[in-house]
Amino acid sequence: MIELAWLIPMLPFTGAVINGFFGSRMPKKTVGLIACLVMAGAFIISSSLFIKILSLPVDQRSIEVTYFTWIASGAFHLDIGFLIDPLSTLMIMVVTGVGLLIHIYSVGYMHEDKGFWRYFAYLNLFVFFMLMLVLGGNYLVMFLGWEGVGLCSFLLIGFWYEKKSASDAGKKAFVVNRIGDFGFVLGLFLLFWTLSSHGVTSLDYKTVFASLHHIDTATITVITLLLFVGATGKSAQLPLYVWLPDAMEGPTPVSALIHAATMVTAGVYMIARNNALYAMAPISGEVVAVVGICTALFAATIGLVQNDIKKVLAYSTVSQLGYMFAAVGLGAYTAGVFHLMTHAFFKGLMFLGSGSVIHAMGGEQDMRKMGGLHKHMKITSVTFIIGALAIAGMPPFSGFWSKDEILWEAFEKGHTIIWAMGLLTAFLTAFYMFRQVFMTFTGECRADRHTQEHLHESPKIMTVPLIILAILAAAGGIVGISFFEEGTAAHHFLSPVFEQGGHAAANVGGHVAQNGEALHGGMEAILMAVSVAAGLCGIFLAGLLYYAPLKKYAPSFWRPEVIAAAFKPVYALLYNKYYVDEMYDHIIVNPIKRFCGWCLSFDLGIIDGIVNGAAWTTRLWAWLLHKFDIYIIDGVINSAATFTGYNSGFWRRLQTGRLQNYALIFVIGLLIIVGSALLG
Amino acid sequence: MPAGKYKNMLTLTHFLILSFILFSIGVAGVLLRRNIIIVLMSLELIFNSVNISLAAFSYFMQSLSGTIFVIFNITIAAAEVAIGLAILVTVYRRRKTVYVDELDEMKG
Amino acid sequence: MLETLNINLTAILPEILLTALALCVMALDLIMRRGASRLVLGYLSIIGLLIILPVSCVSVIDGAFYGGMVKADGFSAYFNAIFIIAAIFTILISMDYLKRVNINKGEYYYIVLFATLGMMVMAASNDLVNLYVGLELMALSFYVLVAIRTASSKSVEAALKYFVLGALSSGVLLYGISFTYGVAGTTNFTEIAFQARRVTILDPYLLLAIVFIIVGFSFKIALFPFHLWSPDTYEGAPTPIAALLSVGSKAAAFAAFMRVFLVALPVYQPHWSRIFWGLSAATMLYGSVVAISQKNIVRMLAYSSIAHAGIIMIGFLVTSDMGAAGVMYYLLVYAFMNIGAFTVVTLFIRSSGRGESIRDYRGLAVRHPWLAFVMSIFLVSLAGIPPTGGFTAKFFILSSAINAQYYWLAVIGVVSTAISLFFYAKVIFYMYLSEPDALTEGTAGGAAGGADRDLPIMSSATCNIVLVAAAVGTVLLGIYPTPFIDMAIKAVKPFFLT
Amino acid sequence: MEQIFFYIFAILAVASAIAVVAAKNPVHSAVYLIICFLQVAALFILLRAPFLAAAQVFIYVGAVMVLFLFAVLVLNVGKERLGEQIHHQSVIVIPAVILLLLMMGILVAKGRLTAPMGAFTEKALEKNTEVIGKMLFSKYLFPFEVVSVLLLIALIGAVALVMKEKGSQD
Repeated sequence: MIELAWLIPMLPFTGAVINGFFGSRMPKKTVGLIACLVMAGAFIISSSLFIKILSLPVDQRSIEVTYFTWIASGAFHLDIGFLIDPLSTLMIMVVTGVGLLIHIYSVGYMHEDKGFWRYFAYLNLFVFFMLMLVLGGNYLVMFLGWEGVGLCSFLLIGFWYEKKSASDAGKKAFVVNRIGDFGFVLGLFLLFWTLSSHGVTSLDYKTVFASLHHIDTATITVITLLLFVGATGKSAQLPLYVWLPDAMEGPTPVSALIHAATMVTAGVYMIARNNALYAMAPISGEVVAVVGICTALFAATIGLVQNDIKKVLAYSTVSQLGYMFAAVGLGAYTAGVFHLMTHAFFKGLMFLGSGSVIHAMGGEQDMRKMGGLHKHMKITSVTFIIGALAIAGMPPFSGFWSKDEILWEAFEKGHTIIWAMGLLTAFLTAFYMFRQVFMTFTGECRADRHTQEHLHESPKIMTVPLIILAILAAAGGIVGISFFEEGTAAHHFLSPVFEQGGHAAANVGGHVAQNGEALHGGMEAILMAVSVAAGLCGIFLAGLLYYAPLKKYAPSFWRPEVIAAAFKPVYALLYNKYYVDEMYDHIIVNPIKRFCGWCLSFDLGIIDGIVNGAAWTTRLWAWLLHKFDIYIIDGVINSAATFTGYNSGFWRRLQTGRLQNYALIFVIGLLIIVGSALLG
Repeated sequence: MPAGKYKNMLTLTHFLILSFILFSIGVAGVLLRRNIIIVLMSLELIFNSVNISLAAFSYFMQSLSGTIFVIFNITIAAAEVAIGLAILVTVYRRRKTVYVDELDEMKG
Repeated sequence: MLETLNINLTAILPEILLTALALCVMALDLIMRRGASRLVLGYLSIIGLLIILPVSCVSVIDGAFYGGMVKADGFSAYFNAIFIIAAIFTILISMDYLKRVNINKGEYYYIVLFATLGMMVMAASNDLVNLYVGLELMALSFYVLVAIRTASSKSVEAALKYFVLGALSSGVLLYGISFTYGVAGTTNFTEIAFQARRVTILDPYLLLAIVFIIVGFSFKIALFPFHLWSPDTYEGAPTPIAALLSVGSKAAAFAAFMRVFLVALPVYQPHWSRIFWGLSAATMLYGSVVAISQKNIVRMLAYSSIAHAGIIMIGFLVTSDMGAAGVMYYLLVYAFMNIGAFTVVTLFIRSSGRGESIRDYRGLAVRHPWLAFVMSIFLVSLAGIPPTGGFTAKFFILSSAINAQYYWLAVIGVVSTAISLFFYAKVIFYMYLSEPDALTEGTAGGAAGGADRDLPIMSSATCNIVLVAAAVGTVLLGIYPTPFIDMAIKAVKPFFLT
Repeated sequence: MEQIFFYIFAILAVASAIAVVAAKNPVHSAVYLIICFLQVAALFILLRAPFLAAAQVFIYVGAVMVLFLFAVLVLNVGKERLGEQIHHQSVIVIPAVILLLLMMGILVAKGRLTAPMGAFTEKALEKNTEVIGKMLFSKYLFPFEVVSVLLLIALIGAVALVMKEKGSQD
């Protein structure tokens, strides 16, 4: 099975090529069939690979497969190859599995779009790059995937480029990600530089991890922080999260696949993959954890007041990603990756569910205009509620297990503040998720009559993936827990990958680790109860506000309008997303725009400026002389007329012959070089 | 320095100084004059200054490579003038001007 | 003197064949009827070049020939391959382009061949005289080619600017050459190197010589601040010629740089590499920053080409076999990706002058998915994103800089690459994420616009060949660079033996 | 004696070069350029290079200058007014050129000839035409051939540019 690993990314790639080149001439059915078939193929191979890995003894589960030498020069050597280990197989399972379901769903969702073939070409291409990212056996293959998924993401966000907001969102995602990627590249660069100065001329994970002892802690801290900058871009963390909410302009299945289930988790994967590096840089780990948990709380508060069905989900994604970062930052890689997986299930499900709703509502995304949809679309409603229960951390749904694992790890490692913030976030999450559920599916429908008449359940091709995902979201945790829970067989599944990382993380939190041992057992159950209680509390409060049968029990001040009015400044702040976009506009975007405007006139401005300045001085001087002349000869009377005439001539002359300006710059350049050579 | 052998007190430096003075005058002409024809003439001055220094080196080092290089230079310069004037004629036909600074359709 | 002549026709076989080919094309042009289509000359040139390409790759002989003037080593063979590939592509695009702008001049084809000959002479030369003669052959041919659209006022303006500045730079270069001769007493690279090892101190003459030679060639490479001609010239010149200028002329000047500085003057590396350091850093940053604000696609590519030259410079100035090989490999990749991009640009050119704006690329993905796709490959490669050749090439150059401990230069290279992504991505966004402009559809052009509406974006067979070949080359060099980089390393090994 | 001649020729050359750049009338510039070229030819004689002197006179004065004068007359460029002849960047150009002069002056003044002497005695140099001929066709054969191609290009190129294409609108 290992031999077929190359097929996993290549199948989607083939699909992308076929659909990209011939898709415009093929019927939509064929396009959809090809796209789904390649995904199914990739999924089948991934599953068998997964089973194969499971069947191997624990210490043989990390397999390097090399296909061919990519770059080799002198001592330097770089292969195109995969690293197949528990982490990467788990990731490809998620990518191909969820990817397959979303592809199938998309066939129904996009069936009326004229860019049908284009959509599937991009989507397949995205899966290809994502698989390269997670399968790659060295940093450059990961970088290839990293850049590739970004590109596809921008193309898909701006898929409906007729909408200006969509193409703007694509551009925004690009620009924000550039900042992150720049950090990522610098990090890789620094790693390569440091290693090469110690004679390590390879970027394979295994070689790099084995030679980390060459690098001092300060350098590795810088490297890991730079890599994390990349992760904040790709995985939408503070302060670079701003692109993700806007990315909801893309088709909803894209939001489900790229901006919930897979690509945005690439940052988490990257840190988990580099656990050996982060283990050596405790400060970076702390930074990751703090940024993660702050993002989680921050995004959750924004999510409280959003009215766009997809925006709520977007902020919840940012928030959940924050959880994952908090986990991996604390060294709880297993918990982080576990949450990554369950999140892929329930958030994928909820996005697809919201897609189904939007589909039924004829494109309407404002929850204030929805309501009572449960009557019309039972499957969507039930599956969506399952997703919401999962994300709210209700047992026995999947989110409960993974979220609880993270909170427990935080508590156990002595990071009580992080635990508390996580708990608060869990409460807020439950609240805004059920606010969404109640606003959308219960009560009276607030849509206009025309829309109401057209309300319908989505076709089977869309509901079947929903049902499968709902099963996964419900049961994924129980199945998963047997894989991930400490002390069970599954703990062994991922732990070999994180051995080094877990080791060092234990050192970091060493002083409390002993306490943790003692607390284990009883404490865990208490914490579990507390977090479930927080979730229930959130659901209940949301119900009091938005669920009609409960509303009548609510005290008079407990109404959305009243609360909003009472806390007007806070409400406005949240509603406007803390004005972060506006702030960025003022602090960064506008100055850059001004800078670009300045760049536009750079050639004209600077170079001309020097020359024209000189010309201007000459002319001024000549003009003064001339003036003087006129004054002597013709007197004051004529001077006004002469002035204007001369002025126009002066402006015409400002359009100097560029050729000689060029020659002048040429000579000045020569002079500078001669001068510097003379002095140096 | 072969100056001792040659009774006259002309040294290499004499020629080189003359050469770079002519070079600078040529550069000044290229930078200053608006008339393309005179710009082209100034370019010829630059080539001549190079020829002087090459010939001087050649003489003071008693080697002939420099002299031969000068022959190549003269030939190539003549060819360049032919092309330059041809371009000038096309420019004049199209733009009806021989002033360099009136040719600024492209910029930025 | 006569006994060391070492005449060997095999050593200069590619040059001889190319001259013969050019003369044949010329003769055919003269005997053809005046109004007859000159396309056949293009086909003849391509067939000839396709024969010469393998010949030039295999005719590698050790030693210097014709009185030490000419080398036929792996280095010149590698560069010859670059030149010939560039020339083939250029002629293929030109056949379409000349139809488009309504020019039926047979001279065009064989002057391109002569320009290629000049580049080959430069890359093969082992003597300053030969180098200069080759340079002038190339330069004169380009002056004519840039001006060949005599009916276009931009074309003649571009030619004049290029000519005057080119002649000025030739003068400066010659001045440098004359002082090199004055210092070493010879113009032969091997002998200069011998002489330099004897003296090793940098006397003022040599300082002057080095600076003037650097400036002279920097003009051809378009390094800041000697780059000013290039955006104007690229814009005004026939687009295929701009492509050849940006690839061929640049590569030839790099070959010359490497011959002069790595073979003849390696002793003074600490002195000249400092100058190149500054030029390279300034060029990278300037090129990529100014390109952002360009509205005309040709000018944008011109500035991008300036930025690339700065990065290529790094590989040269670090003076290692890996760096030098990186330069050659980069130039090879550059030939594919840049000519590819220029080919797409050529398809947009209309006689009315519209189609040069980046805005005209809006919505291309919908109207012409194939063109948009290949253009994206070229742009992605130019931006240095894997898995394309542009990435591997940049990777080689930057890692050679790290190996040679030019850390800051490498960092500047990365920064410049990061900046450059913005303007490449701008085009990709316009193609994929923007609605087609009403203007580009020709509706606002009125009656006059209607006539050339259909002409521009119809890709011809010749252009498609170039697009496919360039795209395949770009991707292939990105995925499987090893043999090409090995060849380059083998070719430059002799430079670093002493 | 030679020194006196050198100074005469050099001063004349510099003066006429300045005159080329400064003259108002392009025809005058051309004449000054001829004078300058002749001085350079004379300097070649001082440098024992009679062949070069001859080539200088034939090619430059004979061919190049005729081309120039021809161009001046064809394009019918007359005398210019003072304001029109000089480019406005003179404020920068003149200091830049003076700086250039200074820098090159420093370098040239500090430099000394260090290269090994060549094989040619003064006597051989005086009758060097024969040697030059031999060298051109032996050691310099390859560049010589390339130059012949280059001249061909110049010829064709000039014709291609200047000749009006049949049917074109200008």
